Amino acid sequence: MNLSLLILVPLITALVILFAKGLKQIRVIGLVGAVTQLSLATWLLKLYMGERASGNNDTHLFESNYTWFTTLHINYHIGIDGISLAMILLTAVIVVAGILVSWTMDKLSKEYFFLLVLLSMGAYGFFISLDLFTLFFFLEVAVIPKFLLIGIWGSGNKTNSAMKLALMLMAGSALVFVGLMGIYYSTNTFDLVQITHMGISVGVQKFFFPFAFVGFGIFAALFPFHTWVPDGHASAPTAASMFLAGISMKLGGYGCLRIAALMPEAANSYGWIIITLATIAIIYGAFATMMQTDLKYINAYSSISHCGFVILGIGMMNKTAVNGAVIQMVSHGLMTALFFAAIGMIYSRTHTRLVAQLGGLLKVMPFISTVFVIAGLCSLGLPGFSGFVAEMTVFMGSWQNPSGAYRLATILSGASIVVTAVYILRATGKTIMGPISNEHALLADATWNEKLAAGLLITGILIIGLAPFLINQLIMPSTNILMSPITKAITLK
Amino acid sequence: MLNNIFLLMRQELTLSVLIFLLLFIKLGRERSNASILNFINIALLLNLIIGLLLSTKGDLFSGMFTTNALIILEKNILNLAVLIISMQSYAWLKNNNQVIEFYLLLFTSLLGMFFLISSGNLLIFYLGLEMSTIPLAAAANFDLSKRKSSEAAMKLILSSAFSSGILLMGISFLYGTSGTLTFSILTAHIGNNPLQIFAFILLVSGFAFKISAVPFHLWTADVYEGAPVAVTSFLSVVSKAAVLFTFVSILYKVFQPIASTWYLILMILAVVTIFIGNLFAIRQDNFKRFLAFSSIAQVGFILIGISGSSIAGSASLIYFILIYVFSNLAAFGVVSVVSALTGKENISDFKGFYKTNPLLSWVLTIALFSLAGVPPTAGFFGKLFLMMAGAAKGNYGFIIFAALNMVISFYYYLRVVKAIFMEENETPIEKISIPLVSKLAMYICLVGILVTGFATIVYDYIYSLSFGL
Amino acid sequence: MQEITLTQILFVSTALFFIGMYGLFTRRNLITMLMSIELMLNSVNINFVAFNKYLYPEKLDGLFFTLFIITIAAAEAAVAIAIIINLYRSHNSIDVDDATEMKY
Amino acid sequence: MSNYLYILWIPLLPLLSFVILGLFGRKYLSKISGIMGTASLFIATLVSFIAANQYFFVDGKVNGMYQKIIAFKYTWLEFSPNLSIDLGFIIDPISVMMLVVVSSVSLMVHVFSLGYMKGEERFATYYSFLSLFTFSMLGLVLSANIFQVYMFWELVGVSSFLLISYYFDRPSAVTAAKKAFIVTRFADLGFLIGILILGYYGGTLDIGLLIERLTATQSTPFISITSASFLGASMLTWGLTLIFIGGAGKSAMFPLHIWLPDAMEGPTPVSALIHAATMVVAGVYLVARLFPIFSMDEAALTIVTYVGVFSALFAAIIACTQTDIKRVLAYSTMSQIGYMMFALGVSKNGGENGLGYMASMFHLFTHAFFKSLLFLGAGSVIHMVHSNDMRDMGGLRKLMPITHISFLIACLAIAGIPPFAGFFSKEEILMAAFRANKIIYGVALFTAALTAFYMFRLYFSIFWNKETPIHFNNTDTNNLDLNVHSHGEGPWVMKLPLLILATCAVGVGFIPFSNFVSSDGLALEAHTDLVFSIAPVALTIIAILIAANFYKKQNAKSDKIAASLSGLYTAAYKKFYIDEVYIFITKKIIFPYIGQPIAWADKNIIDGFMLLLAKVTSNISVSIKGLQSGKVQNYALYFFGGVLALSVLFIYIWK
Repeated sequence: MNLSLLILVPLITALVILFAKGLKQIRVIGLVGAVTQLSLATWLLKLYMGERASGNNDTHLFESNYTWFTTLHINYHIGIDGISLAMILLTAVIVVAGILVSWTMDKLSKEYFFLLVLLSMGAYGFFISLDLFTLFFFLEVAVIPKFLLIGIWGSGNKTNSAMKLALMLMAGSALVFVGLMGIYYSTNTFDLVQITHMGISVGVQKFFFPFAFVGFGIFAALFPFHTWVPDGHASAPTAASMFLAGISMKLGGYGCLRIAALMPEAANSYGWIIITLATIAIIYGAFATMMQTDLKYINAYSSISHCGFVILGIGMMNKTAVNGAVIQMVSHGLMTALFFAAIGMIYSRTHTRLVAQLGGLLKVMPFISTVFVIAGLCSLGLPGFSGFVAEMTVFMGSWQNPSGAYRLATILSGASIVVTAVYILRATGKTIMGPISNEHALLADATWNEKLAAGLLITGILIIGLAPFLINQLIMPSTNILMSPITKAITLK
Repeated sequence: MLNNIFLLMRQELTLSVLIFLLLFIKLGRERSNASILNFINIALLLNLIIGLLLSTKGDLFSGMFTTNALIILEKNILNLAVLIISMQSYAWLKNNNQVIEFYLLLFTSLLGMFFLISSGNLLIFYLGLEMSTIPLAAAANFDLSKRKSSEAAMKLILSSAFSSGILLMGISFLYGTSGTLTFSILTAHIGNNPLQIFAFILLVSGFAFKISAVPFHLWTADVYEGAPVAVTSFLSVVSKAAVLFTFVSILYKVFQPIASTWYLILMILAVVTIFIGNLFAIRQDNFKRFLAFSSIAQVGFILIGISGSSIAGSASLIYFILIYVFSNLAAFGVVSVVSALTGKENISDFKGFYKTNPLLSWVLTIALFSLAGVPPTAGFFGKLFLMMAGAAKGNYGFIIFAALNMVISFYYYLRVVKAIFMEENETPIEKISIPLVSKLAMYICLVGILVTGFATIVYDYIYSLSFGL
Repeated sequence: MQEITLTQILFVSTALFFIGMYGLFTRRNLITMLMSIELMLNSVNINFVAFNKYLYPEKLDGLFFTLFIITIAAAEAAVAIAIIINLYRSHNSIDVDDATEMKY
Repeated sequence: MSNYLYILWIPLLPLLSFVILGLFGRKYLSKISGIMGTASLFIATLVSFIAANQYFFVDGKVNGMYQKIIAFKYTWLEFSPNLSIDLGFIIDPISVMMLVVVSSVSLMVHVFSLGYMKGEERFATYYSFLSLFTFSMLGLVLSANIFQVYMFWELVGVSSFLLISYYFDRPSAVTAAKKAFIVTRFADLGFLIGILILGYYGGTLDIGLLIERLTATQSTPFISITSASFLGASMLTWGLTLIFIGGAGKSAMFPLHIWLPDAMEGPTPVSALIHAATMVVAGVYLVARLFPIFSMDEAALTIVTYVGVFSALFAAIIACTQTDIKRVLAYSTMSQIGYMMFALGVSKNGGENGLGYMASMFHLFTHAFFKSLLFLGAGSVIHMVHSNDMRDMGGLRKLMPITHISFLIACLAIAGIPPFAGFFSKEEILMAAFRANKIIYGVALFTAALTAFYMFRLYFSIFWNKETPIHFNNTDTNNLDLNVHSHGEGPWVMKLPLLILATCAVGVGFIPFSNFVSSDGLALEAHTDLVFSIAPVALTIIAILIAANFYKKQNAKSDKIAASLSGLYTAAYKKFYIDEVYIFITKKIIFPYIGQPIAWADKNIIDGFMLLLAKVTSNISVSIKGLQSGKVQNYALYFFGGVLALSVLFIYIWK
């Protein structure tokens, strides 16, 4: 199948939305587009597994490569491996859910849905592109919609949050750009595949790796460049927060992974820094979360902590850990989207997100409360949910690294699961359980679209959590292909 | 020989014919502004088409006037820009009783630029330069009643006279050291001797003044603010473009022997320009002033591209300027419409603009994004290619600096977007009915912004022509 | 008496140039500033003529350039003075310090 | 090897009922949900009995030795080619034994709850949670892969959380649930790291393989894990200790026991199931499961021993002072588990030395029955009196005869009076302790006496002592449901379990346990020589008499004693202030000195730095605005300055 469809469908959806009239039409169009995309993605998954089953061991499948700017060696080169396919599926699911939860967005709905779809298009393009320039292009395509979504439809101190987010992400992409320049002028191409074959001289790697990695790291809330995360997520409208945490942060993680795979020696020699930062992010994020009083801030900070695991896994540079990192990306995407959805539902009813003002919601809105609890349990890594699978894989992988310092990092990050338990249970205990306040005593439970959205995300979480071998089948071959030359290269050195 | 002249100089000739026609119309009986304006716009369109017809190369007047495909393309870009400007200033000129004078000034200066671009000799170069500047000084004063307008004109004429003095000094030293004024011969005599370096620096400063690179930029903001919007956009796009074209061709052709020197000079200028431009742009509230500083910062990026001193360098320059024409003119177009119909020129007036004028808001926003270099607008590609051309020299500290400055520039562009979309305003600009022509111009710009980037043919075409440089 | 060397002439022209520049920097009256700019241009003229005569007497490039400079300087002066007059209309003064409305 | 695949049904049935009840119970089948849950569990119990029968009496034994059978195995999550979580079911003596215990006790509780939880609003939810718990517990005992143990371990923890916080609108219940979960989670961290260590050196997560590799003294894994050392202790010690910490957390060993008493906030049947019979012994089970490895490392075993014995004594002392009957039972549970632990600790692997192991398992087995009996009894008492406090009770023996009798039997059993079940198991434990270490033996003996004392203190003050004027004294119940509940002791569904369990409490002691369960799968003949049992039994009887003397009739003796050793008494009454220590650490240290600073730093330092960048930039831009002075002469000046600077640079500096 031609992967460009993955970009075309959102594009067409967006254009049709531009000519639609009224919220009713717009949201239906948006939903149709999103569902089409989701079914496309699932079909793609089927094809992909088929190919692999039939013994196709290429790194990337469904490749197609068109020249874009001849003289600058810029190609429109697309293709997927297991990792990107997982990301695409994640994106598709979250988009559907996001459109469902913003079903009643009546303020400037046309622009709203348009931007949502545009954002998703950026993500799809990012995940399928095998050409660094295209990658970068789509990375930046995804930035502006966030700015507008937060700034126009947000809540609280929205403009500042939007500005901060946009600027920090732009700084990130500027750093990425510097890194790309370095790669480009040392290999004279942007093509990921070719570069991987050529390899980059260690000197160049040493100089440019930090730029590219930190650049993507900013997207992935790498400590200490994470400060856009809390405000951004907190101010964003529900769907936007879902997209931010569920999709946009994954762009960063995915980018970090690709960069690390492109520059293995550098990644290895800077590994201790990466891992230190990741560990700090995990612990620090967890403790910071413990102190938050606003549900959205709680989730935002916990995202910092969870994305730390992604970085940790990548920093460890071995198959298992990287595998874990990828699973963690997917899992965190679904989980945090679910969490934000639940928070959004609660907020839209109670008009407060402050833990202190909530309580006993389980009495009046059992469904939403259950969703909330499930998200929480997933986030504290309970078996049966995706979080457990991901985190355990990361632990296992990073423990395989015999160096004492890395072990210490693993233990410390492991300790975060206790803190996670603390803050999740505190939030749950205060909001879902306990006595209910009178003004909330008559609130209604979720509507069909919200139920559908939550159900979709929960299904994803459960599929990973109950049958991790499925996602492993998808991801592991690719991570092996990705990492095996690298481990060689490192050991050679 | 004669038809050869008609062939090679056709753009200049059509323009001159147009100028004379305007003079006759002026002498003739009164006509309604609308008809005049329509006539002029159509004439400009024809002019553009004639330019596009076919591309030839050759020299005239013993190499004083040279032209080739690239130069013709550059002139066409200028024609296009002028066409767009004149369409946009429709609303402003419609009830102005000196339309023809205005166009006379504009066209004369444009004609000067044509000569400037295709000058093969320092003399023609000088003549073209002055011919393009002096009318603009007069045009800057076009709002005779406005205090600011005359102040702007005064500042422009004085500083440009001063700069041309310096420039001439440089030329005279070049002449003194080489004994010739013809570029093709001059190259052979260019060496690293101090006097020539000095002369070169004087020459560069003259250019830097015209393209308003720091520290020769100080006139820019004031003039942009004081002059009528149409003139401002002409200054900021057309004259800048023309001088840049010439600058690049002179650098690459004439001063190739001392490339290492001018690479350094350009780097210094670029760094200072980007930085100062950004820092000043952050603070501005007057829209034209804001655009002035932002365009200064843009020039900094252009200098980075030029410093690549390669085909890619000049190609990316021309490509960027084409895009810059669209984006900057789109922005100016909105401003000119708004200021012509409401007299409001401050960013703070644009708060809540989206509620009243969604179309204009989107045009302005997209234009600003393109200026900021955000995909999928063409500005992204333009800026990126400039940076890539600059990075080719392998001076990465420079690129890092520029990349980080992009963030600052991003901040002030977003500031405007923020004002338009996210901020409340008790007295927003009321709904504006845009004249059809101006609307058309805006659409042209939009299409340009959205298409030029993806249409690789544009870049490849320019690149292929750049060999002829 | 021995004849004047190029250096001496250049010295004169340079002096003239900087006198003009000094005038431009210090004088407050716009007309005077304009005149100082003319001085600078004239020093350039001297340069051209001198170079032409001393170094490249076989061609006349320098001289022609001088003629053009003079012409254009005249045009420039005309426009400048027109502008100054207009400035006077609006500001009632031709002191450069009164025309500093736009700044920062 | 015969096919045991059908035991899949044992965990699957509860799982099914969990899913069904969880999804539809609340809306559609809240009436029959209890029946459904009970029925499914009943089948599960039957199956587990069948399995037990097949294993022990049909084909489990191959030439006199019980085999480890892997019923089935599926690679669930592959970390790396050799490290993977395989969902597998292992069948060996202890797992089968646990199957029987868990399923039957759980069944009892299900039945009991039919009456006890009648009319609850979230009846279906309650049953779905119960099923979830049962499922995870069964999964835990069947696990063949250490990581699988960990998974079910967590699931057990969460279902316990859900059940404790069943009365979710009671803040105390929520807090208790949180406490339980977090404390055990903290312990689980140890477990996890232990797993990582063992897995890394053993190169596998499969328990069987792990044992194989880490018990063969010549094998490379064993050598590497013993040679590698950290802070003076070998990695083996570290791994095992950490795993033991995990176990201690679940089994409420000192100092991780603090959650257990509070957990009594949950419904009483839940306490009977989770916090008496099944989940709390998971720790013991875990140690037993890995016992061969433990037996390779003296240090780890010593830790197990001392923690166990100390917890036993510590809990017993506290139990003597508590007045909330459920808390008394909770502490007694903790104490009994202490017994099991140190029994394991003093044991060796294989043959006669394996006595401690066997004894521990035996005690686990018997304890499950009489302790759940005690809880259920207490449950029906509370159900009637509507109070947990023994001071509100007394003389209930007339009002609720069946409860009374069964409770008495349970007390005798736990006190270790022959011929009740507790006697046999406790004898074995004491024997093992006696052989291994006299001091331990002494402490154990003393604890046994204490046990008898506080149990009978409880017994007498509930059923004898003063007459509770129950018809009039209804401080915390309104007349209506007093009338509903006060006559009789609830419906048959509540009495039946008591009777069944009582018979078990009498009977199970006679099972020749040592023939079935032993450390190495070989039977060892039980030895209960009367000479040895004289001392403990005598002590116990004395303790019972003292208790009778104090509490049979209402009198002030006990208070006098309490007063006489006031310091110790209050300390014990306040549970030796362990809770306070924890609260101090969390509330006074972690929150203010770690959490808040970090939150502050994030707002002010890190975010502040970003803001600072912006501020600095804008400040610079303000400070240099003078450049644009508006004076055209300055412009020219700067122009010339620029020219000059460039010229100087390029003519004089960089020639």
